[in-house]
Amino acid sequence: MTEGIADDPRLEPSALAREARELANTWSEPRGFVGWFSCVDHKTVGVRFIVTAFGFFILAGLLAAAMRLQLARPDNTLIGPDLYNQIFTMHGTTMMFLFAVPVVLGFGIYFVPLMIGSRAIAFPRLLAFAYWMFLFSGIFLYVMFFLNIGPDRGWFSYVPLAGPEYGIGKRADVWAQLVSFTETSGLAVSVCLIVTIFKLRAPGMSLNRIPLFVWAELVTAFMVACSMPSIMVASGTLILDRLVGTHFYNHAEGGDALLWQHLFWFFAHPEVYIIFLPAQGIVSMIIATFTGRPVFGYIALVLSLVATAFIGFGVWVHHMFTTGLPQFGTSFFTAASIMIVVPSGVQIFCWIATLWSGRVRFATPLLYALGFFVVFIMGGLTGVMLAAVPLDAQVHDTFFVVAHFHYVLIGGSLFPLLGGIHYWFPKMTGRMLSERMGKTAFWLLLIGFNATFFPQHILGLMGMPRRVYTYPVEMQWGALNLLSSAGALTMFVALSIYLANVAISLRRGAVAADNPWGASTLEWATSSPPPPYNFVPAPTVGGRDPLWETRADLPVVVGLAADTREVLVTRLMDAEPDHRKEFPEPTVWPFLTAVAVGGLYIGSIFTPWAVVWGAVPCTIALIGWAWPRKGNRPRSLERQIAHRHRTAAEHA
Amino acid sequence: MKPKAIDVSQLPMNAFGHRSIMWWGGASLMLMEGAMFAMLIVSYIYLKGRSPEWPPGYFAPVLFWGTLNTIVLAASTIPNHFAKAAAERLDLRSLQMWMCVALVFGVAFCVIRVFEFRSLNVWWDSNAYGSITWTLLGFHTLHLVTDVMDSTVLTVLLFVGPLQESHFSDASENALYWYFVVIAWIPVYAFVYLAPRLA
Amino acid sequence: MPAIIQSALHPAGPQAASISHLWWLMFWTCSVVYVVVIGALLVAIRRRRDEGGSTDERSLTRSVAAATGVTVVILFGLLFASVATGRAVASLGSAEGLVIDVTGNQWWWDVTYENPTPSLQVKTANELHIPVGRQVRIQLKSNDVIHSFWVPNLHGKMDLIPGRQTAIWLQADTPGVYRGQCAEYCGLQHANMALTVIAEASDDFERWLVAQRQPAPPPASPEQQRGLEVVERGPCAMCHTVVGTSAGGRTAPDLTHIATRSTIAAGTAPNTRGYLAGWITDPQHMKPGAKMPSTGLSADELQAVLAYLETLK
Amino acid sequence: MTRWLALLLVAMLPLAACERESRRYRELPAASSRASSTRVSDLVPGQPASSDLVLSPYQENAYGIAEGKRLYSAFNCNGCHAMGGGGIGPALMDSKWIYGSTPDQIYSTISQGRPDGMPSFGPRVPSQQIWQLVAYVQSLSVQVPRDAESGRNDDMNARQPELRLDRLPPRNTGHR
Repeated sequence: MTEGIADDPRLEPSALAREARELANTWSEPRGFVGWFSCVDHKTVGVRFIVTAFGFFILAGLLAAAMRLQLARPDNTLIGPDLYNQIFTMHGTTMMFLFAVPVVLGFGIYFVPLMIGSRAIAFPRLLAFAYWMFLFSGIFLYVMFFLNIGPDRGWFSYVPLAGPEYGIGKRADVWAQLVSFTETSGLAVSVCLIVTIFKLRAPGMSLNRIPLFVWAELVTAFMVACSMPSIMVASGTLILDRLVGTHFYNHAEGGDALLWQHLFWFFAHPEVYIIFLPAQGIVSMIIATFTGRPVFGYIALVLSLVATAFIGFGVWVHHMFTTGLPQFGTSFFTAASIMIVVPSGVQIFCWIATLWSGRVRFATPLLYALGFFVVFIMGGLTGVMLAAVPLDAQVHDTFFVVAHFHYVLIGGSLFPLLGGIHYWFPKMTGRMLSERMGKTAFWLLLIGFNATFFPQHILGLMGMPRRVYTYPVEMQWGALNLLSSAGALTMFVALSIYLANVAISLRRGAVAADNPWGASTLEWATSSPPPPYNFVPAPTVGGRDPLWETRADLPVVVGLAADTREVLVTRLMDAEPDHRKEFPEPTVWPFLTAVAVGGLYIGSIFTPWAVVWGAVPCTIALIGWAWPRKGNRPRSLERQIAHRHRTAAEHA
Repeated sequence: MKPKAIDVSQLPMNAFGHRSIMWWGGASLMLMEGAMFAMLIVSYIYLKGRSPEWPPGYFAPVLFWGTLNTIVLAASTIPNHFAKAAAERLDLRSLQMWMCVALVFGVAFCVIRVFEFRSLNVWWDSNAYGSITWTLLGFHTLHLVTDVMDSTVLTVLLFVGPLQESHFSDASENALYWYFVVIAWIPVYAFVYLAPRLA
Repeated sequence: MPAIIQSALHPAGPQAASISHLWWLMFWTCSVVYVVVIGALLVAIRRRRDEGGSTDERSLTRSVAAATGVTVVILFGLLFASVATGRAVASLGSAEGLVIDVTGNQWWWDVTYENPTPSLQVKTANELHIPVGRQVRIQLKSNDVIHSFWVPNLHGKMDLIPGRQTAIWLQADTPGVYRGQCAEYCGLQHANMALTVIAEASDDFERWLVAQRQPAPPPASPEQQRGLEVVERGPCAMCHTVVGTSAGGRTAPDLTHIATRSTIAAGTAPNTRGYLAGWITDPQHMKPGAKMPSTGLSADELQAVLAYLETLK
Repeated sequence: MTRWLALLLVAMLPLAACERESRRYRELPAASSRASSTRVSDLVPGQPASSDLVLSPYQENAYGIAEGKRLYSAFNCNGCHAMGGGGIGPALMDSKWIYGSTPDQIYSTISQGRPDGMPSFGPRVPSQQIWQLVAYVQSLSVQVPRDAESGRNDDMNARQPELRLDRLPPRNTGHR
């Protein structure tokens, strides 16, 4: 690390205070109506992502409640088949595309720059664009739903059921375009995260010192980048089949229905890991903080994250075991699907070791982490069962599978996320959540969850298939379904308490200190809530747990301009300071671009020409986006050129 | 004791290649686009495998226009190379010139592409072969058009716009992206024009 | 109705049996693993820290490595078990097995008992009769969307995919009635797309087969005669076939021997005169979205049709 | 004033959507009985049909049109009319209509039949299904909203796909 000069005058408290004031006014977001649409601060956008995603979580939860109501008793006629099909499709689509992915990315957007000690996230305007696309996608989907154009072909939209002949009306197109929306958003965010983690880390934070949560987000971003193109191709070809009569999925003209399943699951299985790797990162953070020791086996944990990501791309066929594929191929995918348990196992053992050797503090976030173990491990074990071809042939597409993936997703992702909110709420809002309400909600949720989903294992084995809007009384599935519905009610109550806790604490919660939990990562080094510029002076890092090490001898960064949005760019491996980059001002153009692109997407549901004339506003918006407000001082340009010549001369 | 300070005020305001965040942005973008091309090509191979004859019931596309385009594209890498070099020398004059030359090639390519579509001998809704062929070529065209537009805006900016030194790295990334479009064309050409002949 | 009608936990044939063995193996292994891991977790958080709580990292590393090793071993065991079961199940099936074609439609099962001589073929719907103790090859096709054939007491499921031909071998060892149901989401009435498998002694089966080969008996009473006329000239014949009459529609279940079946509308309701009357007058009430329209038969037309259908044994 | 009209239009869009997407399993009261009571349209050559008061219950309903399409092949209409392209019977995709192209005229053509070959389906096909067929036949000659039309079938596309045909709205002619 470049050696620092001691007692620099710029580190006098008065000087720092002055700098802070100047930074505050440089980095502050514009106010007012237009300002609201032009915000590019990663913290604001991150919060927007999280809040919006939870909004959709509530909607999808209500849909789930409706389904449990319909299935509570046999031969129920509360909800007809048409509406029921829309409801379970909306539930799945919302949870996967509008809640799970955006919310984990949202946490990354908010905390990654803070955890790596940066002033901002890379490409803030792209980030803003991503948010607007996400918001529009959700609004679009629910408006369509209320107009009775809600998708009704399942969140997997298998062809030919979703194809032009059997996918009647525009419902399947709505699904396909929703996917285009959210994937655009997801891909944009993953670019921001990858570049931020690679290039904007605080000096000294070499790759082997990155916090585990950041590692998880990095791996996730790469998984997004590699898996979502597959669903883009899938939904694109589906739209083409439906709109202009291509034959990708028409067996009579050389297409094939299984091509869809391959393309879809090549995305949709990694999707599961996209959803739950960041959650594992959160678990690592929480466990480290509440055992007061670094997580055991940092390297092992990072490697198992990466391993999970790699194997995650080799297991998609286990969703297609009943399509009559050749046996040899299937047993390969069985092996892969079973072996992916190993990295997850390693992580769980490392965490248990951490708890074993640390001093455990039972705060609500840790409870959620423990709940994660109790629930997720069971999901993982039923996953092993599903990987076995013969067993899968029995329970595939039954309620056993429903139970399995709710144990995996709610256990593996929702519990850590709720814990994460408890954990970071003080940092985000400056107030603590109530522990009492938090714990009540947790225990209710744990009980309600198991009451809801455990019986569904048995229902599946008793032969109850998924996606049925009713079942005859003589099947004897009534009692267990009733229990399941009662559990759903309990979950509803638990989540309401959680929500109330958030609402109340926002106003009346105890004021939070900078580092209320005594955690070790950089986001706790700044004030709660953090200022728009995140840090002054910008920190450097000497180890994996900066706040637990003696920071006195750690140098800090000075010399970043305070009058422009300058950010320090460092090198990929060792995070040595490399150059300064001036980041863009807030602007309304990303919003307008999102409007234009959204218009194009929605229009192309009805006519292919929308792509042509929809491109015009998109182009205009992008030009407006790219056009610089002001040329920055030619002086600096000359300085720059001179500098280059100087260095060239030195080399010669 | 007060912490020491690392002074970064002397560090440059701009960087090229893998040092700059623009480069990494471009790289991630190419990763995604590349994955999409890969997915389309995998679908092509899959559909080809499902069909007893290939191309099923139609003549293979006419080679002429596609090959001509390949040549134009290969040639376009020359001005592209000089533009990149000029950008990294921060040499505005020659950057402007080479950007214009490269643009001419890009536009020529788009024009020839129209004739390519007309010489495919199959419609997108004739059968699965036609669908995947049109989609593959169309997807590459999409990249082509967007990148040409992108370069146009940047060139205009270099002439009239308020100048920022970041424009130089933008120009260099733009050149890099053009290379991507060129390289992506090779497999697309192979599958659209050669695969129907090999089978 | 027997207590167990549709359950993977009560195998009635070799395929289902070996799968359920695998299930119980997996179940017990995973239960033990779960208990052990959660136990370790509880100890970890509950153990008293008065001995300083500073366990040395090396011992931790050793135990984590050991746990991982054990995991890998167990997983390999399960992998082996699963592949072995897969091969065992796939190896079942014999050359002289009975061949049945099952074609999926929205939302009913079209069943054909193959025979080289077309006149000896048997067509029925939503109900399979199979001889006990004999391997049966079910050949699966679909006319519209993807369905999945699933009779849990006999075997796992197999998809019916348009443009593809799949097959599955079944065998029932104990006579009985086993219910199955479509297991791939196939649209509005996915929930009411059931089928019944009746496993019976092979001479009973042969008797049934012979009976099914007969054309429909001629109407005995004038009312039945009237019913036949309505069936032939009225709406029924547009979609339904009654062999031996002029009714030759191909897009709906074959009615030649409907009176011998236990359910109507693909297991939606029992095959009684009352339900049948309700189904014919207002199918969309019983099975919303089904392809059968309200026929608008007058009351006496309906009675006549019912009278006739009851003779189709 | 125009603004109000625009608002009204915007307000109507959702309704259009609901109508397009609704799945109507049951028969409409308008089309309840099998024995049809629709009058036979007068067959004066060259003269446009006098009345089109009866409006086609499914012509804006995607589900009805799709059902009509299914029945069109299920009842083997292609046997004579091919995929709307004609053959033994007249084409339904072109712009020349002999017995009138208003919904009620199409209805009675199907239900009562016409001289030279078109059988009468009235006693055999419930009026709900006839109306669905009417809607599909209308869609063959672009008399239904584009976004309610059904897409290509999952089978061999016989000739130029429907989507790329420029179909003319029908006019009535008395002769072939």
